[in-house]
Amino acid sequence: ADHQIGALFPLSGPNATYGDIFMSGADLAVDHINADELLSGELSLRYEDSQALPQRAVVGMTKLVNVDQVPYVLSAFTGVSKAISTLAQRNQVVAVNGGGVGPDLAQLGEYFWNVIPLANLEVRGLVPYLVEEEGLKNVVLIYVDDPLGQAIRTELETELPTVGGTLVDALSVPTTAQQFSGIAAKVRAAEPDAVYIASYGAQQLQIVKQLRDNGVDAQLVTYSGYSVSEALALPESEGLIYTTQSVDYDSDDPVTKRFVDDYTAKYGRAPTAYNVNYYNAVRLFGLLAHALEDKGQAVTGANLLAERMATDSFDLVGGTVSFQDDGTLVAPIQINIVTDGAGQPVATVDVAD
Amino acid sequence: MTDRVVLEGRGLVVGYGGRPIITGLDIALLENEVLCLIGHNGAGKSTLLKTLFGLLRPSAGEVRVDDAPVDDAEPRALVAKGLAMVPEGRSVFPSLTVGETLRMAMWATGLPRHEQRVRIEWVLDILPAITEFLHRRAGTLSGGQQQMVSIGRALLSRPRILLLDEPSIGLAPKLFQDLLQPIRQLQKTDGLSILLVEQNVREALKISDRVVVMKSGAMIWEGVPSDLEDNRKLMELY
Amino acid sequence: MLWLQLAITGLQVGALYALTAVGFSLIFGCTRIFHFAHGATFVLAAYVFYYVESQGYGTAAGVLAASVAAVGFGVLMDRLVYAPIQRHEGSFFTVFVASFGIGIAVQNLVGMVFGRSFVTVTTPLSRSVEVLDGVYVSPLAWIAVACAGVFFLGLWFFLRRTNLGTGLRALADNPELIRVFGLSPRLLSTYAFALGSFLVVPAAVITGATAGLNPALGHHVMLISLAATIVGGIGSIGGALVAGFGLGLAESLALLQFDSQWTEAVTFAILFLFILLRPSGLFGRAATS
Amino acid sequence: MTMNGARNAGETLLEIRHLEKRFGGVKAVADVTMDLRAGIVTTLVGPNGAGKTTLFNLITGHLPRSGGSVRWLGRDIGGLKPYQIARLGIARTFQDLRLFSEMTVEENILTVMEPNALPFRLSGPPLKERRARAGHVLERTGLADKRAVRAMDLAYAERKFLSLARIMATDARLWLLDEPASGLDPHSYELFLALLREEVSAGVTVCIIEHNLDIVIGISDRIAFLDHGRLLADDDPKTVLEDPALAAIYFGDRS
Amino acid sequence: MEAYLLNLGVLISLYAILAVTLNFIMGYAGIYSLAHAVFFGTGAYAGASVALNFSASIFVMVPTAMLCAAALSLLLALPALRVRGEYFVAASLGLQVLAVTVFAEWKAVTGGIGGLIGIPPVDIAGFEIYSPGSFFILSLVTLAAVVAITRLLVRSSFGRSLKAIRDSESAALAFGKNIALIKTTSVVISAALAAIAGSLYAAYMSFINVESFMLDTSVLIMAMVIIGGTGTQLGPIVGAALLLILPGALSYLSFLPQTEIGSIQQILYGLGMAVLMIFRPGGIVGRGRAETGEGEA
Ligand SMILES: Nc1ncnc2c1ncn2[C@@H]1O[C@H](COP(=O)(O)OP(=O)(O)OP(=O)(O)O)[C@@H](O)[C@H]1O
Ligand SMILES: Nc1ncnc2c1ncn2[C@@H]1O[C@H](COP(=O)(O)OP(=O)(O)OP(=O)(O)O)[C@@H](O)[C@H]1O
Ligand SMILES: CC(C)C[C@H](N)C(=O)O
Ligand SMILES: [Mg+2]
Ligand SMILES: [Mg+2]
Repeated sequence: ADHQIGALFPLSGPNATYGDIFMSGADLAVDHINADELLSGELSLRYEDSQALPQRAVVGMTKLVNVDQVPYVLSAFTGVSKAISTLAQRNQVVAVNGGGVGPDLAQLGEYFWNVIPLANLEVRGLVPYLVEEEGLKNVVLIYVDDPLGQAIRTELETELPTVGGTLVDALSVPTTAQQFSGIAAKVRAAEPDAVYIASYGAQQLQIVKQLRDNGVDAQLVTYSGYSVSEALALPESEGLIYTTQSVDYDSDDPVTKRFVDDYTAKYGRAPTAYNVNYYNAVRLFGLLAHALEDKGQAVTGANLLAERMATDSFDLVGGTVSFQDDGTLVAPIQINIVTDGAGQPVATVDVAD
Repeated sequence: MTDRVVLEGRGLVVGYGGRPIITGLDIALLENEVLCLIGHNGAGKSTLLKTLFGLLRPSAGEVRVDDAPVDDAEPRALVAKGLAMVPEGRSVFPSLTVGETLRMAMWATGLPRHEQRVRIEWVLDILPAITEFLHRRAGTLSGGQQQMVSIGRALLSRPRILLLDEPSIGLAPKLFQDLLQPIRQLQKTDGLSILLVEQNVREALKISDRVVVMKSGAMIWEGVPSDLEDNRKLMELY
Repeated sequence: MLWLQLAITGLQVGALYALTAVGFSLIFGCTRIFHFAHGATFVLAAYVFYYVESQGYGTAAGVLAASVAAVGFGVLMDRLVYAPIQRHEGSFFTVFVASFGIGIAVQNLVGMVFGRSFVTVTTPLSRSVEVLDGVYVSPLAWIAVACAGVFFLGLWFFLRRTNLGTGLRALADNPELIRVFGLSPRLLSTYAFALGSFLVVPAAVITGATAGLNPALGHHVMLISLAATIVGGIGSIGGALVAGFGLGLAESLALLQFDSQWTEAVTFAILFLFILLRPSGLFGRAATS
Repeated sequence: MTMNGARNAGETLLEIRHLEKRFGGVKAVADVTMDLRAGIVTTLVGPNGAGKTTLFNLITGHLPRSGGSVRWLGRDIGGLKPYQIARLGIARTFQDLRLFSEMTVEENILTVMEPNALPFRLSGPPLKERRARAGHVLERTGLADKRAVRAMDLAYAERKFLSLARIMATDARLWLLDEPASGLDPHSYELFLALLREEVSAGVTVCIIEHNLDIVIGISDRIAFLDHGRLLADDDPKTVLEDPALAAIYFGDRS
Repeated sequence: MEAYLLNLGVLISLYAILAVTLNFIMGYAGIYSLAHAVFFGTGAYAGASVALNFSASIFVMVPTAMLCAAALSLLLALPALRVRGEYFVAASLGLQVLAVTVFAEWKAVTGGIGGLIGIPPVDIAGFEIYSPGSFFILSLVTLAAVVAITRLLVRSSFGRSLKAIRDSESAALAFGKNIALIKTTSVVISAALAAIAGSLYAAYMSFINVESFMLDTSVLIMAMVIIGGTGTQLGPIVGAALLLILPGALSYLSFLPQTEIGSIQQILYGLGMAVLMIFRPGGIVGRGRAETGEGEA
């Protein structure tokens, strides 16, 4: 039978760039699964526009669950994921996140899975490097006032003191803010060694540019949301430090190789972690559904969950991985510095606990 | 008064939203005459005036000036042909000062600047009361004061043809007389033709050369004022 | 020194607000059209400038193109959207809803054409220099304030001293009477839109260089313009200017006390209080019956 | 009590003392002292801008006073809100009518009989009675067959009559009429006068602003003359009309 | 498909309640509020908080929501009494923006941007209503009740007072209308009824956050009223249906490229709004013959 799964991505609005990136990974996986005839029928992906906004996502999720009746939904963004998790649990539909990094995404119930290491890992990997290797002790945080930003704030508050750093000030900005010259003034007044920026989309670029324009010359630091080409290409990004999950693109493992080759061929650029994650999310469905079909079981959310629990490990891009009990994958964290408009890895930290 | 027709409506049919108010009416204003148009409330007098001035478009018939049809029957074109109108009610811009109102009216005439100043002086001569409130916003004037401004403004373009819609409404009797006198004077000296709509028949007839009575969108009587002097005739018509 | 820095920042932001607000105030004051798509004009002008400039045609060409786009859009809105609605005697709110709809459409169209991500006009003028100890001002801030002053004086002179200006003010009172005077209210309305739309260009260009652009920028700009128009007093261009600066300052200085999420609320609390306590605005006339 | 010449008037309804209103520098009403007595028709005349409408606005509370006092049956009504003054029994019309233009003719009448502000009836006659009374008023003003027409769709004269009908439907004892007959054709204002006479003989007290001398002469018991906000005369019609000074500023040449 | 229609039916009914209640003050009292989403939101947050912390019974949740919104609506009544026209619109807009900030920042109650998660379904005498089918019936019945209430009010002497104030405040004053009281009452009633829609919405979606109660929503509700026909009984309901079906229908334009579909939907939606206004400025239902006073509530 043919299979359909859903995806809640921002297809319009200020975060639409992410939608494009996520889609490219997911679509490639669908191509591969169909080419391999991994499933008995054709696999297709139904997109709903979330605009990265929780409420819109809930409307889209309702439609995917009730009308399209998909068993499996790709999710992104912390706020969106938290909002739809109730519907996922209530309707026994699996939701898989490959972009949102709020640490509370690990606690959204058994139907909510993450194929991305969450921000607690990113912060835990970064903070010792920052304080101990670079000697940047006093940090000011600028964070978007949403679940992601709040999560990062909490992480920094707990992690910094453990290695002798201080969170000097935490300045929140509303999700729609565009004007940060005032914020820059407050940052300067706090005289930090480093400024951690926890935002995403167009806003994080605006923050970086306006900080630099308004006389802030402290080290800028951020998390994986910055790993999009337009952000790295911004002249003001030069020298910025950001974390991502670490993926070994040069691995000889056939899944990774095929992904990297085909991705580069199809889109004319090298893949990033986000592409990997959504490729993996779709591939995971393919593997689980394939196993269910083999056993003659229906491909429902409940069966997919049961099958995942029963499976030890999966061959995904980046290697063979296994899920933790809370439905989350872990990966090593890599620290990058922006040089000449691209990220250069400077360190890799294994933070799994 | 001459026999030359300066403004004419031929076979006019006018209405609002499909409902005809004026049903096939002919009217002619002669050079240098005061033609008084009277009739019941709702007879269609204001509607007729608006049509002649291009504010409303007739569904049939035509408006002619100097015996030639007006193609572009917008007020703008008619003003250029020497028409001016004082509409019913308070027709001033409340937030402009009286001076600005007059200047704006001048602007519409497209005259050169020095000529404009002369014109304004001229109007202030005719209506000296305006001078007192030249710098006040028209909105704070009383009804009568506004009416004065409205008439003064219409005279600014030195029209050949003046359409007046019930100028007496809300005016003190003395003031109304005072207003009519200079207009009457202009008619004599400048050869102005006037189409006057009035409810205040007694005062209006004093200065009119000819009277037309309208009823339900049609003309029912035409004659000279003396014929109406005897009130019974008038009562009959109403 | 933080307060001084914030005050200067507030002045720069305020100058941009003042410019857009004066344009909106002019259009609204003269035509009573609630031109919510004024925000869209802003975005359009900013992106056109960005595009032309980034193609290497230079700043002057960019400003010219942005002006053409802004004026063209404003005039088209007037002719194609508002004129038909007014012909059917649509109310204030009919116009508002139509305008809001166009605003949504333009925002998304800009996103499709120019890309939805953040872009910025790069110029050394946006770099702040330290003028006092710890106080930074970018050259663009001076330019913004100067623009606001120059444009305002020009507009003020125009409205008070020229016939067209008087005509625009008359338009606000009674369009039908304009016809009786032998003028065309439609033409005057077009002038109001052309002029009001043109006034966003300097603000749009400067914003492109300081804050950077994204298609959703119009919304906030519009809200602020509206607030400034009301706080300044409807029909008072000077009021809009002062209020624009005032709101910029308030928004910036509010950071001394509040987190930045509250700054917009501060602006609108000021608006709300103004309406309650001084309904006619700073320089306007009575708003109550 | 009759119109024209009844000097044996009843109690004083309204006492106006040293009333004053300034608009910026302009004194629209200056030191006006006069009484309105039951059964008397007072006509308020005077040049445009004399302050007549302003005087009405001061009485009904639509404008705040700058000085002086107004008493209704001995009680100072200075600080009251317009709706409270209306409920005391003072009703008015407006120079520019201010009909409830999007409501039907009948609703215009009904609503003035229903001052209570609650979604349910607390006092006053039931709807059936109110409608009967509205019907009666509309009958008398010649609007009976227009009862379901919106006020804005009425012809000019009909609007004027509706404005009168609206005030007739109230229980007010004092009517303040601001140029109620202006612009009416002779036929209509005859009708209008007849109606007004009936009401006066039925007991309402009227103060009317009017410029049309035919009407002024046809109706007044007293004429109060206002100029530049000052009360220049307040006397019987003959005396006022024949005063040469007043003729020079107001009445003009009446030949 | 059926689920889709039922879901749409629920949303249409709930938005129709909002449109009908806005029309009550807009069409009859002339109070053009751009803050209706505030009362929708107040109802939703109040209802959700009660359901999350106390009881999901409709008889507890809905009245609490109504009370909260009614109390808050006094803030809207304040400018309504002082100013009219554009000034009031601006005041209501100010209130809307302030409310959005509060909704987004008062995290203890509203959950901030993250919203309130896991709101339990409504409970009517022990029955949990959450399936689209049964919820559709619930929302339809509620809509009918709200329509009946407003209809009764509009046709009573209270309705006439409202319309009189709308047409001429000074004349209404001159005929003894206590404008302050009447306007306040109408605003309070409208807000309280809108809060019903809010609390049901929260229960139905099981998740709410500030996005549902922003300026866009207020404008959307206003557009529903205007597109349907201001001051008519049926108009707001037709308007609500149309404006919710439109984007739904647009999502079936499946030939469009996936990456652009969101933008194209939004563009068509915005243009649709404008085009409707250009061609039907008086609304689809249009103002029929003014209804005569009948019945006393
Ligand atoms: N804008 C309009 N829309 C619809 N009907 C109108 C309009 N203006 C006037 N009418 C109607 O047309 C008819 C004639 O009106 P008009 O104003 O021409 O009469 P009139 O003779 O000037 O009366 P009056 O002496 O009262 O000024 C009236 O029945 C009036 O109700
Ligand atoms: N709101 C206002 N602001 C400033 N001045 C005003 C205002 N209202 C009236 N005036 C002025 O007060 C004076 C009296 O005006 P009012 O309207 O009472 O005159 P009136 O006697 O009714 O005249 P009319 O017969 O023309 O109606 C006038 O000079 C007028 O310009
Ligand atoms: C796609 C990412 C930018 C999402 C963001 N990191 C979040 O957690 O919300
Ligand atoms: Mg007329
Ligand atoms: Mg008066």
